[in-house]
Amino acid sequence: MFAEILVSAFLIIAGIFGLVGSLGLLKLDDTMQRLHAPTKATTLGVGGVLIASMLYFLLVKDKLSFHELLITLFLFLTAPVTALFIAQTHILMGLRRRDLPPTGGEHDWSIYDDPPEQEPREADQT
Amino acid sequence: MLKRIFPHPLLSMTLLLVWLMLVNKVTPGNVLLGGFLGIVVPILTSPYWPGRPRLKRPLMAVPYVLLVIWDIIVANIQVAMIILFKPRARIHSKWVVVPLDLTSAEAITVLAGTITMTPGTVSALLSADGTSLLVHCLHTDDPDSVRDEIKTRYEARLKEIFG
Amino acid sequence: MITYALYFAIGCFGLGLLFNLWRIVTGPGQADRVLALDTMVINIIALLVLYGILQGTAIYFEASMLVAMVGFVSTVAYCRFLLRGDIIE
Amino acid sequence: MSHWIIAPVVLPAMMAPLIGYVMRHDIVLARVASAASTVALFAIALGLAFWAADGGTHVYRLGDWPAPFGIVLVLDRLSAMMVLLTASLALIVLWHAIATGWDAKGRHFHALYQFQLMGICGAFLTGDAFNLFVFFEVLLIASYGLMVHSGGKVRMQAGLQYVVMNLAGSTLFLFALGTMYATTGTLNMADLAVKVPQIAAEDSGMVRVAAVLLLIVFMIKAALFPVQFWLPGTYSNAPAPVAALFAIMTKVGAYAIIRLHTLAFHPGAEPTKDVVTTWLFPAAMVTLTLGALGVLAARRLMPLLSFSVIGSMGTMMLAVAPVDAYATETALYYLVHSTFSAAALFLLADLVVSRRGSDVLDARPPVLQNGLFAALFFAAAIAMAGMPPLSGFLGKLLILDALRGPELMPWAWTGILVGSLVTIVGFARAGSMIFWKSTSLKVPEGTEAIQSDPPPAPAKGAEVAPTMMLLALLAGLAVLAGPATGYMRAAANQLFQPTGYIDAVLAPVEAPEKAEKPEADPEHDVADPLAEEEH
Amino acid sequence: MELLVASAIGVLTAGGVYLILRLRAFPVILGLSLLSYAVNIFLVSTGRLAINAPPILNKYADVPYTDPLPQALVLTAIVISFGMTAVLVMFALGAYLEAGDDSIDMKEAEEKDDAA
Amino acid sequence: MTTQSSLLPIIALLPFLGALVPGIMIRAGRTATATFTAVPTVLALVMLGTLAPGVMDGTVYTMSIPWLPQMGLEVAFFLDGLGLMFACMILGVGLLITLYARYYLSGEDPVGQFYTYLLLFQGAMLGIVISDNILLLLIFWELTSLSSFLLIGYWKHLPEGRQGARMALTVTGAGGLAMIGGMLILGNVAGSYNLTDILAAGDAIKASDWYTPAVILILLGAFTKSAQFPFHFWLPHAMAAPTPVSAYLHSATMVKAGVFLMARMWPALSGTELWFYAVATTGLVTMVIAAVIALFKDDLKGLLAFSTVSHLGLLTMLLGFGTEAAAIAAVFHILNHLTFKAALFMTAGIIDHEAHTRDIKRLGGLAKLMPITAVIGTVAALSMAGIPLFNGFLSKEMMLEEASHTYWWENPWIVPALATFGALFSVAYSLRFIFHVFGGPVRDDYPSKPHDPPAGMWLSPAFLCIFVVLIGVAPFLAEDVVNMAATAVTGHETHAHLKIWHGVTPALYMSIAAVAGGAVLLLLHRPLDAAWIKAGPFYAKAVFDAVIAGCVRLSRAISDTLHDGSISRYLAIFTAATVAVGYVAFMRGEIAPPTRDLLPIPPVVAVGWVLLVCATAVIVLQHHMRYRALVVLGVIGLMISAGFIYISAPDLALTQISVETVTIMLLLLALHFLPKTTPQENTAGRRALDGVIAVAAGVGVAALSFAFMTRDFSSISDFHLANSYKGGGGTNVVNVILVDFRGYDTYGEIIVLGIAGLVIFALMEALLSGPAGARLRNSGYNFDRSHDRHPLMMVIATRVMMPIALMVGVYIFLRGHNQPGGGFVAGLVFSIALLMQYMASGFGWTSRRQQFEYHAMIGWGVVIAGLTGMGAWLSGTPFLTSAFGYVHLPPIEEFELATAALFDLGVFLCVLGAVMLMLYSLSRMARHAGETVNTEPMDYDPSRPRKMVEKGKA
Ligand code: NA
Ligand code: NA
Repeated sequence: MFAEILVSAFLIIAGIFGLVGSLGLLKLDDTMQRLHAPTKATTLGVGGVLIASMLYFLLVKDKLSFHELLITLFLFLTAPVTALFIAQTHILMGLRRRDLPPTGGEHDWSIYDDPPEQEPREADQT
Repeated sequence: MLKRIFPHPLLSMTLLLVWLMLVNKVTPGNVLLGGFLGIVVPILTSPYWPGRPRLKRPLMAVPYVLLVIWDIIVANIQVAMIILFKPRARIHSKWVVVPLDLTSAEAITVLAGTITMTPGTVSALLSADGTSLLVHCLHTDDPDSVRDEIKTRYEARLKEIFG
Repeated sequence: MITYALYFAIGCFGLGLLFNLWRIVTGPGQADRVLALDTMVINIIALLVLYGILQGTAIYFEASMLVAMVGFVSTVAYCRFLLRGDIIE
Repeated sequence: MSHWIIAPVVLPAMMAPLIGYVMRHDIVLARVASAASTVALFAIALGLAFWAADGGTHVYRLGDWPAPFGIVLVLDRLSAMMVLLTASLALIVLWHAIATGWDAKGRHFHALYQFQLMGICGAFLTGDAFNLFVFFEVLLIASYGLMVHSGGKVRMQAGLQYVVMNLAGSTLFLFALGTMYATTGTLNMADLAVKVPQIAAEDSGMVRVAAVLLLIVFMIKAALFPVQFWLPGTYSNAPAPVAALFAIMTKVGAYAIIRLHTLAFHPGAEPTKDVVTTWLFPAAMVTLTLGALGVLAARRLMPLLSFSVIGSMGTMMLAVAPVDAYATETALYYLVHSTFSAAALFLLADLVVSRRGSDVLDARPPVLQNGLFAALFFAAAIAMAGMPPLSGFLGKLLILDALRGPELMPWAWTGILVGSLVTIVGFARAGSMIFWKSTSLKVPEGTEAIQSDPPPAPAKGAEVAPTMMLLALLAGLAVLAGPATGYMRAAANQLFQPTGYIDAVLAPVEAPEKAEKPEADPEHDVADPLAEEEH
Repeated sequence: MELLVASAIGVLTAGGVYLILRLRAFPVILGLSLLSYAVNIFLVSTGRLAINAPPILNKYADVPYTDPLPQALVLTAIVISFGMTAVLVMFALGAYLEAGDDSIDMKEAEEKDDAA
Repeated sequence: MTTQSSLLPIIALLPFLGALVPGIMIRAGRTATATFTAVPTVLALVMLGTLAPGVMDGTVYTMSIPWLPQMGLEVAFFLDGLGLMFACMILGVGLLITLYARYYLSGEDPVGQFYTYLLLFQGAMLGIVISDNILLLLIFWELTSLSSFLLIGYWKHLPEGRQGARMALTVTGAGGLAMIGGMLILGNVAGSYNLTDILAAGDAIKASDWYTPAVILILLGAFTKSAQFPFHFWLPHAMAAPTPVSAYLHSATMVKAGVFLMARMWPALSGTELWFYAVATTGLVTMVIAAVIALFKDDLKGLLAFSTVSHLGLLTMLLGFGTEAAAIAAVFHILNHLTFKAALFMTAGIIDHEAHTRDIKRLGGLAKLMPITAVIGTVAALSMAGIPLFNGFLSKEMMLEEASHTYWWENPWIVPALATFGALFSVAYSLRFIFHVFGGPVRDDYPSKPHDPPAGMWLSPAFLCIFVVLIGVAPFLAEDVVNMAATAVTGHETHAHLKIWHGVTPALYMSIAAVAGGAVLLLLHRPLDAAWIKAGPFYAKAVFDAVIAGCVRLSRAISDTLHDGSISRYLAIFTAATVAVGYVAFMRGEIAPPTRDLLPIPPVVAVGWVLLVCATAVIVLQHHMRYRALVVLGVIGLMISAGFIYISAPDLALTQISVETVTIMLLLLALHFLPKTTPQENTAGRRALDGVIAVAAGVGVAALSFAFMTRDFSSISDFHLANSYKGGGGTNVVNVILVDFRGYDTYGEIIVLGIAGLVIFALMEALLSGPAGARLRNSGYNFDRSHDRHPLMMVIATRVMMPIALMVGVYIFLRGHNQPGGGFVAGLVFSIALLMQYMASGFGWTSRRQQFEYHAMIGWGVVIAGLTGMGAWLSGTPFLTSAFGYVHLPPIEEFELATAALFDLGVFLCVLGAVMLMLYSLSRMARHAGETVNTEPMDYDPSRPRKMVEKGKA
């Protein structure tokens, strides 16, 4: 019973956060704002589902499953990169340079400026 | 020599772990196979990963991860509230420039990832020379405090871990 | 009880898919479309896992795993195309 | 069960990667290997043809699984003949490609060539409908590569169209196979032959759709109206040796129609009895007409030849349409003839066009060896147009003879005879323009260097030999028409007594020697460290 | 459920057909992709629909299995159509680079009559 | 078959064998070539000579060799009187022509070719007259058309020659084709294609329903060959041939083939009303019209050509009468016409050769300049005119005699009157030939001053003239030959008595009228000629050319419209036809009521359906935005994969999603070079039509699939489910089917992939080395791009993720046999993992660190799969027979080793290699377009020192 309640709770929380993530995507005005939404779905939404799944198999089916952890690991590794790329894309295509604050350093943001040259590293090349 | 066999020992460990998670069963055969793959795969991919990242205090990563998880939960709720109940006009999004003290590429990556994963902030751009990070904040009235929080709460700890 | 919770969660993520669809169709920016697709991928992963729980089987796990992987790769590719033109430059 | 049956597939399939990967930087080595492989293929095909001549249906059960559950290869007279035809054509065309240096004008010619042979042989040998699809794809994708070998603007565009058309065709093929499986529950051709007639008349709708969709798929390959449109662009823009090799590709479609529509969807099978007879004949008639018109209309030599191929397909399929043993026999004779004559024309056109600089039918200064080329063209053209003494005339006579039935005769005879005439006129116009009118143009001194620089070399014996060999084969086919049609009659009879085929394929085999496999049953506690899933 | 699957096949087919009838290579590629989706679902559905009955043998329970054969066929078809699509894409690219536009039709405007 | 009979095939073959010789000795000179040409002819004549006595005695030599027994085609020859007469004519005249041509042709002409063609023709002609099988006869018949085509077009630089040759081929070819039909019918009715049988079955043939079509078709062949009205027009144009050809083909032999055929078929076909009205009428009309035209021809050869047409008409008419006497007359006239007409042609050739013109109006007075020629020409022309004491007179009398009592449609006057009228013109043009060419004063404006040619040239016509006179004076000399041939024609023995004086018969009056009228006509020639020219005679060539041009235009209109290079229309036709044909096929069958209950529709599945349909709609409606369409395509792929999971196809889901991803990568890579939008080019009408076709196809496919999904069936896959574990060693039945039950499919499938890789690579190389490469270099694919080429975060994330992804790949590979997965998906997962790396650090950078060659990977994949398959041969089992076993190695638990896994490894390698080779090819193109390869994995590594020089850069 406890297991069922636990699993159900995670499921419901996950569902809510997942829905909120997509809702944010729908509701929010600006692309940068909308970009925040999937992180919800990813973290607590899918995370909740995965935890529920682990708990379900562990508690109800008596079987320890690590697969869900693996998916979580994957999502946590990839989601920031995805977000970064989408943000870059949006900034490059949808914003002007002056919409962004200055970097405060001698080089501009990466999409507008070439990186400084570095000493070549020969030794490491195979 | 050892560096050739174990170009990235931590990666090897991770891969063994991943293997066991994949097969979902810890048996001698699986450990052997996983260990084997954990050695072979890094060797095969080592040309793409020149150099070895330095980790000064790897154990500090554990509290860091726990902290981030907690932050994710808390911030998730906050953002959900914003999405659900805040009228669109009253959402004050801001750009925040975070000057970086970190110099390790790995550390910067983890920091940027942390920022993105914790709801409410998304790392959007790095400066071309990697000295500052542009963060988009979903709703804040005080961008400076956001920046300071990032620097103290996350960057400082990462500095400890990566050195 | 779990079943009802499952149906609730499935409903939430399903509804989420529809919201994503709206974004994909209306945009307005290309970044919005990519974002919506990426979100869709995440919703699908959730749905697959939920379906696995519903059927009590772990047989669909690889699928969700793979969806996560290719979702990432394709999102990056879609963005890189807009950013650099050649995605494997 | 002899493993030789699968040799025509496995041999090129093993040679192609070796050529494509090991020898890819050494054209000489690749040539030697490719030629050796093709010679071996020819020898094997010859052996198989002799073997099949015993009248048996030789079944090769891949993976040792009984039909219809596994895939089988079936060697009977027809498939052996087709493989032999392929091998002989391939050998000659390969010679031409090497002698003229076509193979060195782009990458991977020989690897693709061998793959192409593998696909064609596989398609002829298989006894499984879905496997037929797979080998269609093998031969198609290799043909895509060969088609645009050495590149060029128009060739690329034509190649693109060719690919698009065939992809659409492949999609239809899958729809057809799906429908067939959905109605009969099987993929094996012999099994289809058993199951299709068993379908109740009250439930024949879907299987009829399957049959007719398959027919259209094969009609695409065979370039029959209304799906013949792809051929002129493809053949006239493909490298000439490739176009010559493609002469066998249209026959793959024809073969498939002959095979499946005599075996499974024949008029004796109640549910699908009228599928072929309704559609094939009119389609062939229109095809024949369009081919002839195209020959007359052509402004360039290569399209002219392409349309003559279309016309010959129309002629041939007229004889397939009645689904009758004698007519099929004549169709088979014509099939062999039209393959060689089309190839001869394309090879010859290559020799001429490459020296002339263009295949446009206009007056240009004569090329070196004009007389030789004119003679060869004359011979190849009369073969294609169905004039004696080469095999075209006999082929035409045979088909006319076979189509005496009062319903078909007025149409078929008019079509074939008038089509022949128009083709003759078209060829005569073209030949007279290229080889005769050219002689009236004497190039003013000093302009020759501008015409082509450097001036094309005279064709060496080795370059002309393949064309001559094809013509010799046509002559041989005419002279030995008796024995040849004897074999074809036997092949046709074998086709029209399908019980032999069906029984051989579906014969219950003694429990396959899987003895060495442990009797592992679901109770046996596994073994596999990975599969520990519980439901 | 069958209605959904059938109509999905129909919609994909219709979309695919419409696109392959366009005049540029790119929509044609899209159309062929849609058609290949359609035919793949079509093929799977020839084994009839079954829910939660994957053809993975279960040694612990006597459960129903869906027809595995169409699935194997579809796998083959997917792989083949992938290879084909890749080649098609390359051909389209090649034709575009050679010709300067990606029109898929060839207009041979060679109106030269002979008077032999 | 007697020994003598066996000479027949040798006789038939001799000219063909002989034809090889002159062809080989092209440079041997005219005399040598002519000599070698004469050898087979002489040999054949000698052989015929040995047979002649027997034939004269009534023996019919026959022999046959089977050739195409299936349809009754035999190499069957027979020699009877008619055949012998014609064979002797063909060979004899052939010999004379060989001699004549030696002198006629110039040293610049390719003489070897000429003699080759001549012998080919001779062989074909000989074949016609001694064939005993009508199919064989058809072959020779068509060969005469072909060889005459070559001979007429011999002077290929002359447009008249080329056009004349084509015209002759077209007309006689058409007739020949018609005759094929007729002969086949005849053979069917008679039950045999052997002439002897057919001739014996005459009554059955005439009684058959097929008699009329057979006669019409055969006559079409005969009439075209023998230049009967209205097919006569090709013959004058064939005069562009060298005169020896005209003399041989167009007077003596080929044109007689039609007449020969009518004579040959006479017993089987003649004697009916159809025969009479068709043949006699055509002959009569031809005779008259051609004779009239001949009078107004100024070209010597033109005159002779029309005269020939006229005489052929005469012969045709005689054969049409269907009486024995007429047949005898015909046979006799064949012989006579041969002698005088060949002589006349050769005379004309001599004149042309010497005077360099054949225009009668520019000639005259040649009698004084070239007396020998004049004598020959006069003798022959008088014979042609039908003047007594020359052989032409005799047969013309016989003709007039027959005509005089022939009723046409109950009318006794028409035939005799017209025959006389024709004869009158015949006299006129013959006299014109004599008087306008040889008579009159010597002129001083010949293009070349003529004189008698060397003896070699006039010997041949002179020789013929001997016969003209000899038979004319002593007709009984020809009696045996005529009887011999006439017997063969009529089928029973004839006893003709040839004599000069028949008493006062109607024919005599008619003859006198003709000669007198002819002389008057010639006197009136000048005004008549002016009137003729003023009337603007009708030129058949113009009509023929217009017809051919019209046909070409029509065929171009049809062919160009249909095959206009518009693949979109081809596909529209294809789709519409498929839908229509499928619909008809379905409607002609029936369908049983559904037997399966519908499965319920869960809401979330409905949502998926909505997404799928909407995404499809977006792609269709907005396909102009190419990138957008690609993004939306991703939705469809995702939905389908999820759908596959739902309908119990996890393997498919895995494959679909990974293939989908790689496909989209490829499309994105290609789109980089392609235009980013599609212009709207179709009209609204076209779009609507396409829409209708598309919807029809969609509805059709949906209905079909719904139909079978709602009906039960039984399938062979029960076997696979039952034997997958037991016999295939795997619990994932789909995988076992792929690598075992239907491993051969998979073998083909990976080869497809491997070839795809190769093709793409080869194409890329071809493109880059051609103009496309240059265009690519100059294109500058630089739109406003991000300066962030290889973002640091991506690089770092990839370093961890790629190895993990590879682990997933290995996992999926290893478990595929028992759980969803397998070599193919694993290969794709590996590809995707590598793709991650490529996207992070660039293809150039990554592949330089690549340890494996993609080509080799494909090669190894195919080879391993093949070798695994062949491994089964070692145990005597067929290709791809799998073996598996369970191995226990402490401390590892028992595990399975299966050859199927090895096969799957081949699949894996092939997939990986192919995908990588594709990416490599596209990346090469990008680098060709100016992309540079980075030296570092990421743009900027903040942990490493900057280059000092660069410091302070703005
Ligand atoms: Na965040
Ligand atoms: Na699998």
